[in-house]
Amino acid sequence: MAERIISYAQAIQEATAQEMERDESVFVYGLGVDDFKGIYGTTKGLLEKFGPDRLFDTPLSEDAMTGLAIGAALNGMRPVHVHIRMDFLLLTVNQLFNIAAKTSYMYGGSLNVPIVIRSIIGKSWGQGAQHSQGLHSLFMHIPGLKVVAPSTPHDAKGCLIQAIRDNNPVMFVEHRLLHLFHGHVPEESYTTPFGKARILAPGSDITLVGISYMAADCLRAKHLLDETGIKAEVIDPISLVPFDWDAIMASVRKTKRLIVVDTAWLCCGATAEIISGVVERLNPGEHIEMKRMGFAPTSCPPTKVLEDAFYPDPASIALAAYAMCNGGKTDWTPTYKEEKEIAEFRGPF
Amino acid sequence: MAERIISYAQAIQEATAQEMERDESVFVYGLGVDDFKGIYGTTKGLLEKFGPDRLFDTPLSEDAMTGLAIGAALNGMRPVHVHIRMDFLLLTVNQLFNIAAKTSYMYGGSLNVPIVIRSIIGKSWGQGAQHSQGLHSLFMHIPGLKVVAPSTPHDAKGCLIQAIRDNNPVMFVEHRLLHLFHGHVPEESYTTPFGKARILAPGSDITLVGISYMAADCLRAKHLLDETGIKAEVIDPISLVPFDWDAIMASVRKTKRLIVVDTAWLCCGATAEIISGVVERLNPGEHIEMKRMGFAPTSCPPTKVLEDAFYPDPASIALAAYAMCNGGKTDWTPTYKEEKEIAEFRGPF
Amino acid sequence: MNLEEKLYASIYRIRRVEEVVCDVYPSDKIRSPVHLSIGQEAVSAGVCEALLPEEAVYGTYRSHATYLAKGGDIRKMIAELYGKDAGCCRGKGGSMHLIDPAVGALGGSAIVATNIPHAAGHAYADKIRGRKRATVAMFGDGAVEEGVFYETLNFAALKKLPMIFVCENNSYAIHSPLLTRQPLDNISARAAVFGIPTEIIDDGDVFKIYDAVKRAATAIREGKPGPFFIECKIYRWMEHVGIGEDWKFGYRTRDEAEAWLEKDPVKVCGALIDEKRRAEIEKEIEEEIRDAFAFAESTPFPDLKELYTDVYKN
Amino acid sequence: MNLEEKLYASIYRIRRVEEVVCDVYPSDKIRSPVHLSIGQEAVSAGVCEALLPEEAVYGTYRSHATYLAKGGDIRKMIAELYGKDAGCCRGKGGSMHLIDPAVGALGGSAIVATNIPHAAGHAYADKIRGRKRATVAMFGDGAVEEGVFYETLNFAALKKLPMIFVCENNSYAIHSPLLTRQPLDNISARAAVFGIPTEIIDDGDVFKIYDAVKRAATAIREGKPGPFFIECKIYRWMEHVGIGEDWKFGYRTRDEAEAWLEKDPVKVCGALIDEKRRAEIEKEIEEEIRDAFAFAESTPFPDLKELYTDVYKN
Ligand SMILES: Cc1ncc(C[n+]2csc(CCOP(=O)(O)OP(=O)(O)O)c2C)c(N)n1
Ligand SMILES: Cc1ncc(C[n+]2csc(CCOP(=O)(O)OP(=O)(O)O)c2C)c(N)n1
Ligand SMILES: [Mg+2]
Ligand SMILES: [Mg+2]
Repeated sequence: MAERIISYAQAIQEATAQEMERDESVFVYGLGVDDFKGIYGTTKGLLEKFGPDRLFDTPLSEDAMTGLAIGAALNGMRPVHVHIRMDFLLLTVNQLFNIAAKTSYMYGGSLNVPIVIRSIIGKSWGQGAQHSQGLHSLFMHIPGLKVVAPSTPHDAKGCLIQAIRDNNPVMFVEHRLLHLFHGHVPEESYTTPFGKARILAPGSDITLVGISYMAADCLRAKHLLDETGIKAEVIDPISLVPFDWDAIMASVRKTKRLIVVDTAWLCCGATAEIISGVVERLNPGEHIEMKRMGFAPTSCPPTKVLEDAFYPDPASIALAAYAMCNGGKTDWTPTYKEEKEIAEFRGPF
Repeated sequence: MAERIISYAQAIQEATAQEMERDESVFVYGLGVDDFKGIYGTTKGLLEKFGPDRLFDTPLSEDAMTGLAIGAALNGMRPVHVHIRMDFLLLTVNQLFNIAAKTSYMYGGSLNVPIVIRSIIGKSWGQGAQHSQGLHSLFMHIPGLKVVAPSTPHDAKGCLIQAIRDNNPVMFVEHRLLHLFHGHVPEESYTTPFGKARILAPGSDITLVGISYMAADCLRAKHLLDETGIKAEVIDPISLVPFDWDAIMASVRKTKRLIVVDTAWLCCGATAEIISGVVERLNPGEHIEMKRMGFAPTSCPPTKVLEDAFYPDPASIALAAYAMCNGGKTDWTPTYKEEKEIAEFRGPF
Repeated sequence: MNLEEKLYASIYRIRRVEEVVCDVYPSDKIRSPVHLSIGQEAVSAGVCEALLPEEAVYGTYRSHATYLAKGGDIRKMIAELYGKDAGCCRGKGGSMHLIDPAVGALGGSAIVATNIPHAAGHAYADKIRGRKRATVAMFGDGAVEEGVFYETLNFAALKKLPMIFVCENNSYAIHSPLLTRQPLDNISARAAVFGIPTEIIDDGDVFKIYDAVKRAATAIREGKPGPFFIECKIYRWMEHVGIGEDWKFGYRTRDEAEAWLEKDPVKVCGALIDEKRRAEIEKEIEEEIRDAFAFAESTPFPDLKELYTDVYKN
Repeated sequence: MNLEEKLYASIYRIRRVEEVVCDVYPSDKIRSPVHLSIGQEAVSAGVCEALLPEEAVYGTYRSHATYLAKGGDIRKMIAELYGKDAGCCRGKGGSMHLIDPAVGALGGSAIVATNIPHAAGHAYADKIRGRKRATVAMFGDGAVEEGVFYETLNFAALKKLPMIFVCENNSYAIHSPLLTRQPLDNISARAAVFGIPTEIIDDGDVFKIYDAVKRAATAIREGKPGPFFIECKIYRWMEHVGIGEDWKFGYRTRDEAEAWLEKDPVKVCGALIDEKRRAEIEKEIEEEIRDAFAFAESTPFPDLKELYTDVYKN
């Protein structure tokens, strides 16, 4: 059978449409979901198909609109709330952390809140400090929330369907540049289970764990490393909460080396969690070399010279891996060309 | 000279009064700061002394009231915004993370936001899911914020004065039960520098790092451990951002063992950060045994049987330390009596 | 029971449960901060009596009254206050989080104003599913200072949601009088400006409250567009949290309270009912309460392993 | 310059700077999302001209116009758009964050409505320090849907803050018309209900805007209690973000725009000025602009080590 190739954005749209079709309790809303841009195409066509009750734009009221999801969920619905930038979610965390995350526990299991929060991390073209944040670790910190960040079109579709069917609040993290990626996506409905990592490419010398868009950059780093003879294993955790510790532990026990790369800050970030989690799981005497990479510890600057240095990229990841495999040596320069999705990005924002 | 013993709450009040006296640009506000309870006494007497312009109650509008601090700071003031529960800060993070943390960087250093956010972690007497959270790690994640959590009356005073004088947004974390603690506090004004940890008690077998109230519990654990012959070194980091890596590294290089205890969740928490930070700083071949402790990965249940199990306490810390020093053995039961400040706590809430 | 009797029973039940809570509290068996509604019973009673069992009310941390008035299971309530496994939240909620979904007693959040948009979401679901029933958000005069209140008014008016906003205006947020927090005492006007029909009941009359809610709920059940806004002025007799009175602290005076104390809903409403009938009602309720506290005393605490259950729903 | 000339110069400068931005944009030298104010110039011009240099205006991400109108350094502005070290934010801000503290051009936040309470805080500081001067918060018709808007109105009215709220109502938030987001087109009424004096300028007349702000600011400078609220209806000619027109996308029609296009502030205001004088003004501004872009082209990018500076202020 010929592979069916669609984009990450289309995969999201397809997953949404299929779930809305399957289950009348699913509705989708958020600023701009019904306009002609349709959140980079991810919500296009849904208004025509499902009508304005189930696909609607909102006022600029992120706090109340998040409470809306919770109340609707308590009344039998499965809302999907879409945010075109993760930065705006800081207006939603009172409802998400204090209510949604705690509802099942605080009411002794008698209520639950099946909601999906889709949120997109911005990057490139001078998005600047307030349109570029990857804030998923904040959500990982709070028990009661699930957090997923698939990196491939295939897993985007499967994870979103899984998220909508999940009986708990799920933070669904997308990356603006991933939307442009294409890949094989089956047409029929399927779910990608939470808590299962995916080995994107096998290797024996070092484990590269990349979160969201960084999974793609880790794969590219692996290719850059080829000329050095270093065989990197690249893992996409897909789901951050719950997390597939078995997959990561099996890999690092094989490679003895781990670099975790995030599209977010390091301090108290997902990278810190993964490194600590590995430390906790090591047997006495077991030793793994580990490193984390992510945003520079600054706000994101828009000017390109600084913006480029703010982010990890395939070259910096490859170089870090090379150094780790060669006792700290950095006598190699990966030949790296800026990736197409960045070089060509000019919006829409 | 006789030691001057006052409570942690009094130390906060004294620091505030002295700074308000010294600097006209300091003002203090927040829900309930001017009432007869005065935030557990920490704001008592300030209204009488400094008048209602500089000490005022607010509407229930945490978001705007946080923006107020930022605007006032941009106009030359040094606001101190007080929150009786850290849980309420989830309404303030849009302003704090998107604006306050980024102002200096985003405007190229031409503006800065000298504000202090005082927030109190609740505990005991069935506070429940929404009045008990320690959310400091969320603040640690965002570059541009400083985060301090002193555990002694002495450092509470010195840190608060330092925080008020700092030119950046500072999250000042207090713990409800620490307010009841007494200790030596000089009457004159002084500052406790950020980024310097304090060794509360020296030891050679294991390093216990306790954050906020957990510093006190680590000290108690150390005393429980005495009968086993294990000598624990207890460290209060005081300041979480910036962090005193030198002090922690020196201690763990001596003891080769580390337990980090937080009054917060573990996942992407301060404990994860500290463990990852140690991992990053280890030399090749260096090995430290490490563990983290904190809230159970659940919401906080109010019923006492479960609430007691939700928190680490001196006994569980001591037992973990014993096990770590004895190859995992748990053949010892610390004799532990519930601490006075918990056993006797009945509000005010 | 006729309406007078029902309302009286509801008011009396709330009053007496909370009085017994006060009696028990010094024993430390109830280890949870309690926010009492003594003096304010008419609001919950009037509102909830006007609703159908399948209509939901989203209450606050001052959750005893709405829970009871909406018909919440009293045994489960007291067991919850005692932190017992048989509690309505299995000991994981506490006084501020009482709910009974079976009778539409929802809400119960210790973060002020968070429940307001929940009612809107609940109502939105009803609206798009074609269910003609009312959902109520209850909140205090302090809650209206939170931005989410206005955001919800705006959305509810925009979408003509089948919901009723009920502001329980007791003039205080903890120890702060309304006019130290708001420039004008005109909460209803701030709803009206969104095009929402509003009504003020300024004397705590349970019948007026009942009528207002009933009218709004009936309109909604008939498919007329919502939302509605009802402001009930009322007075809290006890301290904000805890079981004591607090006149001595000076933030409000006993004088100011006098008019309200005279309007004691238990007396006013009780006076409308034949004495014999009233005694029967009271006796029955006393029996319910005794039974509930006895149940709470004897039923077990949760097992330690319950700490880890209910974080996620399968 | 007389008032007409000053206002015209301000409007013309904004228009022409943004037109040149559009010209340059395809070269990829400006790598920052731009939100243009073409068509809306009268609001920033009228507001800022009525203020003293030491009075602050807190603008939005649509920050070119307020920055320029308030007298922000034009070289630093263009250098910032080019991401250069000499930019007003040293390349770390970008188009959405233009500020010039020296002339009170503040704000510039890409998170809608966040700037509103900043103006209140600024004004609060002035009030308690006894400084009699006005502070302005500027925001769109979308921003008023955020709860923080109402929270700030409430606080400002409560404390009688010396500030002016200016709503730049262009009827759209991105592609959403006002009445799809709000039940009524009555933003000012929602401020008035807090007891705030309001005024609506519904035709984009720069003199009316100037007058209204001037009156409010004068009252404040005379020590009269604030705040004031001014709603300016206006129309955005270009797409929400970017340099194109967007009639073809159908969310709004060219027809709807016609009336506004006729009121082109450059033409309307320009017509009031003697032709020769106008040519002089324009020439001077063209020279300013040419100089600023030339400066931006030639001045260097920040050094790589600048990535790590400015996170904290010593
Ligand atoms: C968001 C938030 N801010 C502050 C508090 C602290 N707090 C608890 S109750 C209360 C007063 C609320 O007043 P009101 O809404 O009038 O209700 P009442 O207590 O009078 O019934 C406050 C400020 C809180 N729980 N949540
Ligand atoms: C809190 C927040 N929510 C959403 C957005 C996305 N967004 C950017 S501009 C905008 C529209 C704002 O409309 P309005 O306030 O009318 O200003 P205008 O763009 O018309 O000048 C939106 C929704 C944002 N930047 N911040
Ligand atoms: Mg009240
Ligand atoms: Mg607009």
